[in-house]
Amino acid sequence: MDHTAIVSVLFASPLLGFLINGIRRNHHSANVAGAIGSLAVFISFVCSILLWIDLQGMAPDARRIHVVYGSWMAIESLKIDFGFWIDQLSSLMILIITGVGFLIHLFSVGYMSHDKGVAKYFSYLNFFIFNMLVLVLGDSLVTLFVGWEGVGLASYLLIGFWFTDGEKAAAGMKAFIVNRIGDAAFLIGMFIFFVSFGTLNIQELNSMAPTIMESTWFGIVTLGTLFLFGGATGKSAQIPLYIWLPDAMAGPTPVSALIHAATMVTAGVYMIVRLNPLFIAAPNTMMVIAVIGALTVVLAASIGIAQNDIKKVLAYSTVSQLGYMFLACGVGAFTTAFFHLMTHAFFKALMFLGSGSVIHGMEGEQDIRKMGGLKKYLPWTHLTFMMGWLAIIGTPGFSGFFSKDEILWMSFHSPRGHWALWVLGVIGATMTAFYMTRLMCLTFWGKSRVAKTLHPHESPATMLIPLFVLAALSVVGGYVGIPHIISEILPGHPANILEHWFQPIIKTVPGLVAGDPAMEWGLMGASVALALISTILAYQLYVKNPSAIERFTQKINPIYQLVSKKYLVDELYFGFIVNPIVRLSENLWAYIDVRFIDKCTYWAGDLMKGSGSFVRSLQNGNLQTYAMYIGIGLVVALSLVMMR
Amino acid sequence: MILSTLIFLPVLFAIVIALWPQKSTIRPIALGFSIAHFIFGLTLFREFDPNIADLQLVEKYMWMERFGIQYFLGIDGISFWLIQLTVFLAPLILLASWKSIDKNIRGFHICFFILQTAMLGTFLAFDAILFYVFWELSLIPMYFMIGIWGGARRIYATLKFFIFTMAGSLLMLVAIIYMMFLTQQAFGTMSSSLLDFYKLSIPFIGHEFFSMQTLLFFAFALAFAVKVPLFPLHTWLPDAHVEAPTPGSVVLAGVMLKMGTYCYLRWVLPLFPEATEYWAWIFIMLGVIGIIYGALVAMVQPDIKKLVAYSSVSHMGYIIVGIFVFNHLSLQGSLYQMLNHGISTGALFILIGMLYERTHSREIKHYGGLASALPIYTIFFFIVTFSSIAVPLTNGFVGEFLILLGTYKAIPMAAIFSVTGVVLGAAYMLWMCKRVFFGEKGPLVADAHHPLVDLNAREIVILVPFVIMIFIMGLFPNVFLKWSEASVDYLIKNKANYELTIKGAK
Amino acid sequence: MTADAFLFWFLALITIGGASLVILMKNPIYSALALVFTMCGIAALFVTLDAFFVAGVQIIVYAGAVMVLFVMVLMLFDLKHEVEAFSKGRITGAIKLATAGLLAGLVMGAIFYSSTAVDTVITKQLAAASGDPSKQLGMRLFTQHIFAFEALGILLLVVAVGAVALARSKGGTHHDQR
Amino acid sequence: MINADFIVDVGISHYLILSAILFSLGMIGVLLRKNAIVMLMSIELMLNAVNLSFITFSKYNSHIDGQIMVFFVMTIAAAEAAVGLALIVSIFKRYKEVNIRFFEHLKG
Repeated sequence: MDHTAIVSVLFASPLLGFLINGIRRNHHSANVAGAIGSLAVFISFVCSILLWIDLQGMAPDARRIHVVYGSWMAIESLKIDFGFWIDQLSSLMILIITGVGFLIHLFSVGYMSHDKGVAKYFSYLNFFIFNMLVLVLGDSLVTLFVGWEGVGLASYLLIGFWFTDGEKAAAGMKAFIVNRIGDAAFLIGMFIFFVSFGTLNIQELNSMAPTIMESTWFGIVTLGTLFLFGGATGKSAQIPLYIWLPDAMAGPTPVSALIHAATMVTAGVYMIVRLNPLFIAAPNTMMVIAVIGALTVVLAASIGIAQNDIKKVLAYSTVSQLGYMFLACGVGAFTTAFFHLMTHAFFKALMFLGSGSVIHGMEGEQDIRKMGGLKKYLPWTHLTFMMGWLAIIGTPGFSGFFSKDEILWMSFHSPRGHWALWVLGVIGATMTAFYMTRLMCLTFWGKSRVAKTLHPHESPATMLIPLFVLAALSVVGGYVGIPHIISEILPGHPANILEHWFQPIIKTVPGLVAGDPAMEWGLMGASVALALISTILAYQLYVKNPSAIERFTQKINPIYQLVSKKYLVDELYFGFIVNPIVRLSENLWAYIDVRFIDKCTYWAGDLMKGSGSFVRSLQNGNLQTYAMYIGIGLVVALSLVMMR
Repeated sequence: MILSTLIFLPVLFAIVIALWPQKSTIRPIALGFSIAHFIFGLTLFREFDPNIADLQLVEKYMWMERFGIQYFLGIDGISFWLIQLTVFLAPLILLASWKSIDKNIRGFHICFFILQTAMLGTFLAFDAILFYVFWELSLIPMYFMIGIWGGARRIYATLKFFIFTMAGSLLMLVAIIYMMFLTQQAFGTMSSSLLDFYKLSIPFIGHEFFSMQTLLFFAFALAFAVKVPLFPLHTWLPDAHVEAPTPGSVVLAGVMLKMGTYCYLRWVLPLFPEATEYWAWIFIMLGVIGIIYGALVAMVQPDIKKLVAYSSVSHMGYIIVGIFVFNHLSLQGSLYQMLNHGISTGALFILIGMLYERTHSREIKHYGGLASALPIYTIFFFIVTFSSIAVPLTNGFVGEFLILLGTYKAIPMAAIFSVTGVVLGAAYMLWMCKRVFFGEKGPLVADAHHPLVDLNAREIVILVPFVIMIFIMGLFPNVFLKWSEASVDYLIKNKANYELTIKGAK
Repeated sequence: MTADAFLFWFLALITIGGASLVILMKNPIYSALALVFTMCGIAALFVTLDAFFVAGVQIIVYAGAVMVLFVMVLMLFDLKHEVEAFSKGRITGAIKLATAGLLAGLVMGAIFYSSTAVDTVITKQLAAASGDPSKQLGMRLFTQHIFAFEALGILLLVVAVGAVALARSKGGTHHDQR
Repeated sequence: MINADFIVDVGISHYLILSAILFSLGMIGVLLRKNAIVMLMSIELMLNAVNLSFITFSKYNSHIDGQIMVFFVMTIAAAEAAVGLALIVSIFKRYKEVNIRFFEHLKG
């Protein structure tokens, strides 16, 4: 089949699904809507597989499909096409998106079956998939930006899906506006590149990337990539713009799984990986990315420890894991970043869906303090969730282990790395192990704290099948990127498939040398050991000895409160940025518009009025006064004549 | 004769309506007229040649020999789309006024058609005096529209509107007359033809404010700045919009504001190139301030219509910045943004009008939860909102992107400040949407005695063309940009001594 | 001092004195009488300027007809002695006086300024040049200015009718409610 | 300026200055008197002052048209006096008052 046709179908099917479900949203049942929505994504998934197979058949250096539907904007030197670029990176990305997306659609059929607006829901989901595909496949930064904003829009609509709840609508709004801040930075980044390179085509930009590193802070590439990274902090929820993601959990849980864990939030990472030659050329930007990534890891993980909402924990975990991806990007390990993106997509989608299944079983309850002991009610959910848990805490052999460990190693070993980054990463990993174990303990293990009136029940098959698939992927997903030192001891296993696959398009950091295996083993052992300790600690605290944790939190109550209130970052933002802006605006309106500009015009009017009433007072109706004016006029006229 | 017909057809319509015997059939008749006018406007697509920058379809007759005042019409790529926008909006506006205008229908339609004539004349006139006549003529029907069919404080609003715009344009009249004397000095005979004005070389001394070109430049620029409206002169706009009836608001936002920005391109830039370049920073600065200020103030408005009015200030700021940055991208972007703003803000005002017809309130705090009461309305409102906040693949994105890109190319700082408008734009629109459409049902929405009725067929028919245009313009900007390309290119290339030739003339 | 000069100064004294009394007398009747005095003085001045016919007309029309009319109206109203002859307002009064004074000053200044120029041009030979001024006047009036003369006649007729109509009316332009 | 010559040699200036003084006096009367009838008298005074200058110029320019003008002015003055007095009579009938201060209906 022709590539153009495949790509057309790839795009058309979610778009059609969106339109059909959107227009006929009141006219068919939930199952039909779900079927249409899922089928649309499934078709896209098939197309993605076809494209991937086609790429396989090509020579490694020429693995690319470029489809151009025509020109979008062509003014002067600005030439932007409806062009889509499929190569090793984007083909894998769309496989993840459509694959995980399809599973989540499937899950949604069961999860949303009781909701009134289910057709609307599926139309939004399809709309999201469409935009995500545009984002990933777009061949220029502008097309990428189209998808970038489009997914933000879909996210806005889906977070505020239950809009009758004002808080949920506000969360959607917050997500969109915070994303917009990032988007504004992204726009500026685009402008910088367009003005200095004369193009916005990603491939051309990559080929124009300077080979000499830019050491200044105000170099074009450094500034441009910094602004692009600013965009990524918005979309991928990094410091300082991560605040929207936890609130975004207001949306339906499958949405959180799809958009706010597996796909959309990784767009920033994808973008950086996509533009890796540019980012490599800007060491300062890389440093910023690495530092912000590492700090996000620790900050979000620490907040995650004290959250009681099952989805909030997962949300902070997502922020934290995204931090790892940025850390990887920042130290130049783009392949590893993508690797973690992929494994994270599997296990985090799995855990979100698992939490969805829990919430479904608990009839909407999200507070983990009111759960516990759900293992016996939800056995399958528990089993699959455990796979995700094992993956995320980095149990050797599970997918998360391989990707996270490689990130930690690279952050230590890469020439752009630093031991401090490694330390932060390991602290993050330790905390991750702790709070995820805490989540497991409070939700599935230990004593049941479920309200008597509630009868938790296992979810239907349509919801469990995606869980199984994702669980399987979380377990085996890591084997595409086994680190060298491990593959060496596994006879017959080819070394790091992913790295090999990406080798033609992803540059490595200059100066990267082979590391000392002993060192790598040592660091790996250290991080695994620390994670293990914290896992055991958490298990001890939350299952064996629940009173100890209470005493402990009592003792450090101020700190605990601070952490559970998310370090008051939201309040700080509102107090120091949002509210002052609103107050400023009110004052601007009241003082500049109403009191000043309008007053000025009134003054002008009053001046006219005043002079009018003065002249009017001259017309006092008295004949003699009038005669006097004549006389004065005469005198003045005569004097003027005399003066001459 | 196409242009004359285009301009004066509405006058004919107005006369017919004035004499029409039955009051009940005035609405359909007027609607039919406006559709006919729109279809007639489409003939321009055939007659107009987009590949050349010349002045086309010229009509030139002597009007007052003694002063060289001519009846001189012409069209080029810069005015082409604005004409189309004007005739495109007319039937939709009339349809939107179907229910909302219920007193003195005859008078309203006469006013409306005369307004059409005035606006088209402003866009097409190439003689300074003729232009001035049309420019001022446009005030009068608008004055009546707000003054007769407007809201509670309409007299205040009309006065403010009239005085602001009038004060500005009087300065322009003085400048026009002065320039006519300059033509007499330069060519021996007096002329008010714009093409003759273009040929003048007016002395310019940069650092002196009281040099001739600077003074003339400011006289013109100020008149147009009031109309745009540029930041400190904008306060008439919110009041006029709030008090104006829906059709008045749509015309005001859709077309009349564009008269100001269009005239910058037609009059100020080519006539006073040095002064424009020297003083551009003021306008860019005011434009940027307008973008941010308009957005900030819009954010805290309690009235939906006022919010949209302030958003106009913000959007028009982009256009001004784009014009004064003066490069190809930004100019094309500005032209495009003029159309966008006409479409999206026009649609927003129509939508707000529809809401007002149902609830007779525009206070944001009285609403809430409207999305579940009026689902179809909500869909349309959100599409238009997304166009207004420049989500890609809608028309707004193309315009803002081009302007910002062009601006960054010339003055990076201006672009960086303007970009905050993108964020703030999303903030005020979505915050308003959140308060109006989402959350608990507000007192007006939950009122059981007056259940809200979703859009009827007529209202959907009004909105669908807007939505179609939003997406067509967002997806295929080239189709639109092509028609202004040659003229903009010519304007950029011949910046220092801009002269237009008449098509076919040697 | 020649007789001419003496006559002029004497008449000037009479006219200025009369005019002053006109504006100073509180009782309008006295004002009217002072005005008659002034009119006669002016008529005599006309004589010194060889304008005999006009002097006669002045006596007949002004001192006779017009003044009789004034006095009749005053009698008709039976106005008593007024307490305040002048209208109120000190500042405006001062301005008015200043205006009049300035005007007079300016005119006199103009006359002084230009008197030398005027005197040289003027020949004092009016009578010698053209004979009897009254006859001359009549000739001119009934040839060249005949239209104006007739028009004035009609005007007088209209005025007579109009004055009677006005005086007969109750006054005011609105119907009295009472 | 005021010297023997000025007193003895009476010429055009003397008459004109006299006329100017009379005119000013008339003007003061018009401006300051509150009785409408006296104001009318003052107007007559002003007219007479003007007549005096007409006659003076007529004589010193050897031109008879000045006298013709005076003739016309007198006629008009008589007519004006008649109409003015008739108006005052009419006003007095209605308001019982001839003080100019009472008639300020033209107030803006």
